[in-house]
Amino acid sequence: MNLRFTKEQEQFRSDLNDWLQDNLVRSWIEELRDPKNNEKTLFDIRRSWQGKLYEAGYLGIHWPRKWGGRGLSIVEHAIFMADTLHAPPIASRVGINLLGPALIHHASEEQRRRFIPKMLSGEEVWCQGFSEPDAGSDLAALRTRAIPDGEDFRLEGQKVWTTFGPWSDWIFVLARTDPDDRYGGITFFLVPLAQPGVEVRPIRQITGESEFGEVFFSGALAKREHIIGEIGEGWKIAMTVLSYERGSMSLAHPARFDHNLKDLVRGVQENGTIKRSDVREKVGRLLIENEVMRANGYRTLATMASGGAPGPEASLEKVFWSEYARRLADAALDLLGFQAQLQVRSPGARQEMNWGHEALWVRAGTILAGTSEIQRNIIAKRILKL
Amino acid sequence: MNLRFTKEQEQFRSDLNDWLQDNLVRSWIEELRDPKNNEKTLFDIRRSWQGKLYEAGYLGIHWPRKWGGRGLSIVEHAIFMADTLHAPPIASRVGINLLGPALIHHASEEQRRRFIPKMLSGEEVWCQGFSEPDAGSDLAALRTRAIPDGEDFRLEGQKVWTTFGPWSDWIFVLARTDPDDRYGGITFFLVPLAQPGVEVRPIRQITGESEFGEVFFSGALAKREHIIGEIGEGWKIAMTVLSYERGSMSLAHPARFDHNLKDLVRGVQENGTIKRSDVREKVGRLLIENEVMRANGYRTLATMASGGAPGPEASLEKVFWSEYARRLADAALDLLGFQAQLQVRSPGARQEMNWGHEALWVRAGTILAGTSEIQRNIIAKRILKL
Amino acid sequence: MQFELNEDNTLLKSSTREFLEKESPLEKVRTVTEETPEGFSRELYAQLAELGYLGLTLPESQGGAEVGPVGLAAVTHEMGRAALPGPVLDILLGGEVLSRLEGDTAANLLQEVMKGEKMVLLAHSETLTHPQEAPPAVHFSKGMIHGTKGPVAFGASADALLVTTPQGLVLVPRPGEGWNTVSLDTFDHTQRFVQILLDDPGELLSDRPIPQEVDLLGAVGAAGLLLGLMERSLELAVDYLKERQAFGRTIGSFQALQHRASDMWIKTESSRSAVYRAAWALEEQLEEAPFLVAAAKAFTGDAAGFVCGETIQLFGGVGFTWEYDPHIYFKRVKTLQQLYGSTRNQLELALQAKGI
Amino acid sequence: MQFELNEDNTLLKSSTREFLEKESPLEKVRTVTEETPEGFSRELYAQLAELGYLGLTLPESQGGAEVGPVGLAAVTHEMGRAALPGPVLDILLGGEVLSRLEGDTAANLLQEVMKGEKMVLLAHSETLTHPQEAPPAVHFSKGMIHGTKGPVAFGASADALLVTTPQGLVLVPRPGEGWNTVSLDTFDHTQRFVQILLDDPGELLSDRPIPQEVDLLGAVGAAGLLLGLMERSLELAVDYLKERQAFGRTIGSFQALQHRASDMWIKTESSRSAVYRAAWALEEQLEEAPFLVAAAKAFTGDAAGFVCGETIQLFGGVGFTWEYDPHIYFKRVKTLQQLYGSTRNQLELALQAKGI
Repeated sequence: MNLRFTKEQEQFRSDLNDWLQDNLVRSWIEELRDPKNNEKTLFDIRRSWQGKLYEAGYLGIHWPRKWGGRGLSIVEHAIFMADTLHAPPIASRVGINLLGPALIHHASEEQRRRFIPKMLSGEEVWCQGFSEPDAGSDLAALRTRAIPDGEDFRLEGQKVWTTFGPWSDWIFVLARTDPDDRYGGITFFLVPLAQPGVEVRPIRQITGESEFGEVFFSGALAKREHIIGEIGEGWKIAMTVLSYERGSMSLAHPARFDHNLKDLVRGVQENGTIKRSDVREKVGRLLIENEVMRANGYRTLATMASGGAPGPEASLEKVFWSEYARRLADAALDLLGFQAQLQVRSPGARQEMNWGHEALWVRAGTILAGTSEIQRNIIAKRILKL
Repeated sequence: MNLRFTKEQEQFRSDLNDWLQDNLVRSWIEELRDPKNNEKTLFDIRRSWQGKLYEAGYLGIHWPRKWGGRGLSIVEHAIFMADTLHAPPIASRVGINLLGPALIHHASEEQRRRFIPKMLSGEEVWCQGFSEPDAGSDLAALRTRAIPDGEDFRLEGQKVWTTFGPWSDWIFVLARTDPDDRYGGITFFLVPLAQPGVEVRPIRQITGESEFGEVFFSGALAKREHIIGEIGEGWKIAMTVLSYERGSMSLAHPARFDHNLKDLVRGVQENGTIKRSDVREKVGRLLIENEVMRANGYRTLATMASGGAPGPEASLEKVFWSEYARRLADAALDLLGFQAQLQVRSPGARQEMNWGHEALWVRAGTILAGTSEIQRNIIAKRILKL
Repeated sequence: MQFELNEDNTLLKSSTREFLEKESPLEKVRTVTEETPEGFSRELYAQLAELGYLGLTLPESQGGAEVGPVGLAAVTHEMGRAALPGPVLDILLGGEVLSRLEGDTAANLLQEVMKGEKMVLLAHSETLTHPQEAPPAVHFSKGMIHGTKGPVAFGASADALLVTTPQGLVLVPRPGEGWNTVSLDTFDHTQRFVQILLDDPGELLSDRPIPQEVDLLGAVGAAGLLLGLMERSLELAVDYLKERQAFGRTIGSFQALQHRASDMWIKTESSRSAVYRAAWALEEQLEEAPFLVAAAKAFTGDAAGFVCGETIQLFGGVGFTWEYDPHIYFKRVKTLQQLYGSTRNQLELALQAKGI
Repeated sequence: MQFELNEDNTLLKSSTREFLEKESPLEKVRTVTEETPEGFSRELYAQLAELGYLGLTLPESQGGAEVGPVGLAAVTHEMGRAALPGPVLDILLGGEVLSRLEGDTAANLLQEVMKGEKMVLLAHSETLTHPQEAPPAVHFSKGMIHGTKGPVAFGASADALLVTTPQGLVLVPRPGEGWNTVSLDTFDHTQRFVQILLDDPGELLSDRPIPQEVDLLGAVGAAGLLLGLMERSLELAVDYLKERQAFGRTIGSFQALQHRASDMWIKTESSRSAVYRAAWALEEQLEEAPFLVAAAKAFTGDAAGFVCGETIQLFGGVGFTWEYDPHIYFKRVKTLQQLYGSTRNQLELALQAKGI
């Protein structure tokens, strides 16, 4: 057993943190607090931050060098995700996390050269086009159709939960090239948003923000040359790309909760209740649960580092962090009182933690990217063989 | 809204408690603590206590006078169950609770005259013969067969969870008169245990006691004259009798938990932790949950008293009390420390509460008489129509 | 024994529902909470006054409807179902305080409150962090009140405040230039919390603290709101389970979701039992009433949090959208858990009521 | 990074499993716990001594196997799976204390302990109720020890006790007439707890308290036991779900039970991560080790309680019978939650380790 990073990984980590010292001027929460910022300016901040990271070689850390990556392992990528928590999220996060692996493992040489560099640099921002109103947990029920039109295809249908696209340039889409073949009839297209037959609408979330959107296709052009893999391979590709990011958040989640816990502890110290044994028990449980989450994360990374591939075990981490996040936010509302309900820009709000947002945002964690129910189905069927 | 008992009901209650003053010499837990007692003597105590209750007219309180009952309502019966908590349980409890209603509502005049008085007096002790090893939650899967033999029938099969019968005289049995008709092929028999072809074996529970047993039938005689209702009506009768006792424990459960809570509170006062805010919060939650349980109980009784019949709502009370009992016992182990693990006869054990037994017994509550899972199915299907 | 409401309260409850369904459907609730600065409809509150809701529990001798705690619970139960925005319960409690005070000022003000001509709210809380021992933040001397109160729900809309001070209860009319407020923006967009910086003339109405009966009425009213919010949320969830399709079947046919819904129903029905029993005990002035009221508020707060949170979960992705309704009930519940005696405070009150 | 055990510990773990499956199958566990007064097998413990288990973690210089905390966790993990009865962990901890003491008495005794010739147990606890400030119940003066200790697990079987007193650690050999004990009968029939009334000659071995490393080893060992108990219990549950039929299908096909089993698996695997990470940190003497050990013991205690309790539930009626096995794991877990630092104590230790 050895849960230490290698010397090289430690070196990577300290280099990264030196670089952040010099380059990260304001933390993301500071940007959020700044009343001068709006959704547009915040997006520009994300985009330019992505550019900086790209130049410094911090994007595609675990991708092959020849495709613009750094050729390191998922461990370095996980370290990066954990240590850049307070930095702005990159603009093309979904593109890089989901499309990247698809391009690397399933695209043609030409497609890789065309799309990867601009995606990494942020010059082209990508959004995801998998889910549909009637195809959420049951993704294979998707109905968006790709109708042959000469060499190419025309898209008809609707996608939802696309990371909101007014500032996106491209979308990668799963669409039906065969309505009768549930899995084999799905194809993976790359489609530019700036064209007739594409309409993008924001979806307002219960937090009041609009990070997600809907995309409506009515005869939009999907070029054959922009199909990833073969026609009918879309489902296979989509399922595999979802697995390439395993472990990338294994350190970031507990690190994020460390930050939240630190603010919670400071809060109960400030309001003088830290000596109450009920407060101590609640905080104690939250502390150790996060530490267990970190242990699971180290284990995932260690397994991958020693060549193993975590399969459905990833469901464990998803259920654990998303349901923990709910317990933590609810505890903060209980222990910090009214203050914890305040939005980040409100007078009296805590400066380091956006609890008012967190209390609502955590409700998405158990739903998005496979609900807790779906995760438990996966564990029961694939691991316990029930 | 009015959750008060009537004057008559209050009178009944005070008469009952006066009577208990004069007639209940030792509480059941005192009997259990007494090392001179064993399973046999304890059973004799239950039997003679039942006799006393019978003479005083406290059995079949809510049954018609003409069948040896007292002709009062379920409310008086519920009051009786709550106020006699500390008395020995009667010997023929299952017989009176389950068979009684079957006799009253489905038996012939002659059968009633033959069986009811001796059942009430305790002269004949009854045990239940519904469940089978492969027919628990799925009761209709029962396979015990009643094979025609002239006028009568011969039983072949096995029953479990019969209230342990070395001291029982009769068993009421659901058996198949038609193997092919899942529901319509079940008939309700009354069978004497003291006959060839009947073997009774105790089932040892995780508590170490043996209140339950198994009964094996190999050619035992089941007389036609002892069939309740018609051949093939067994399932219908069994399902209805299960409903006649609704509400009878609606006050007894919270009263029982009052007693347990009182001991828990006394315990944390004695060990000096009652001032700890974590202890206060835990005890506070348990207190209010029991009070909500009582509110549900009053509501059930009020609904029945004003002519309504609680249907699947009974599942609510079953889930609530049985899962609450687990939380309470676990909390006692946590808050009272080692002392709570001690068996009632062990030195150092608490005198008024048998926590060592409770910590295990509560595990049966969520299983017997319809598991928590079955209860939730019933609520989802019959109430929410899912 | 009878659990059903008596005729009067049954009528009161059904007429309240009809009124709110007609005058304050959820679309209207969305409009006033999302698009108006005050966060509630003045017109609707004028109607509520006209119909006597703002004097619901006040003695007939003072012009009130003299409805008891059971009727109050029945009304707030409906207001919760409708997710009615605004300080209706706070107005009622302000009236309850005024009705217990000597003197013409209080008496005259009370009449204006019931008529809906003036909105008078209690300003009690003085901390944004967790309640703890702290020096009083407001003082009254020489006819002037100084200091900061808050959070006060919808305080900016008040025509006068009943401010608790170490010197007693002080009436502070809205200054000509309006209140000096700091608006506190919480995750619950249906609320309008403010801190109020007081440096104004006031009138000492009483040197006694707010009577316990008022707190008990507040807790019963809040428990009724919570019951209504979770009851309606559960209805939305069950309807959705029956209509939404996945994997070729309605999602309501999945046992895991059936059991979740069963738990939600168990908590909702248990809350119903607890709320009305507590209200009835208070109405009958039973000795155990304070304990039962604390139990009802604490239990319904937790129960409603579970029910309305799981409704979002059962809706899946759309449950996280502003467009669908579950978040409205969830936010209101999360806010109410902390008000009118937070769950944690009610637990302590329950223990003390039991002499523990 | 590597989570798998190294070769030595892998071998140690698998050989421990083979040995226990052969020498202490569950039928044997049942016989010794149900039918022998001591509640464990002297013969088996002699074998354990022979194989070096009673000196597992002790330095080679003292004749031990010098296995680190990770190896200890791997061994207790297997002992938990086997539900091995008796004070094996207590013997190990007694040895750990002896090995840290000066002088021949301790050194010689330690050799006898490792050889299995003498059973030396710690007698620390002095209260049956919840740990709290209380005057010490045992005193040592003029070579004599007076007072009452307990509960001591399997104390009646001890050849000598290491008794904590305000004066220091006192060695008390078993008196000729045997210990003066009161046996404490708990719901866990696999235990043999006693109170010991001391009025005997003893020898002061040290004036220092029991070193923290010993407590940490105890917590890691106990966490390993809990992990093994819940792991085996989960296996029983999953097998039963696959074989038991109801309503014409295996009950494992019901989604509600599938999700229950998933939760049990999540807690079991998370415990595995936590236990081995904590053991590794202790082995590497990382600064965070005390925190991680406290976290591991507290988490596995709760997790195992859930897993073993739900195993009974999933078995249904037969899960409540003595004949079926689930209760054996459940009882052991419920007992272990309170020992080697109860969940509540470990939570407090975790906070203190974090400086909170």
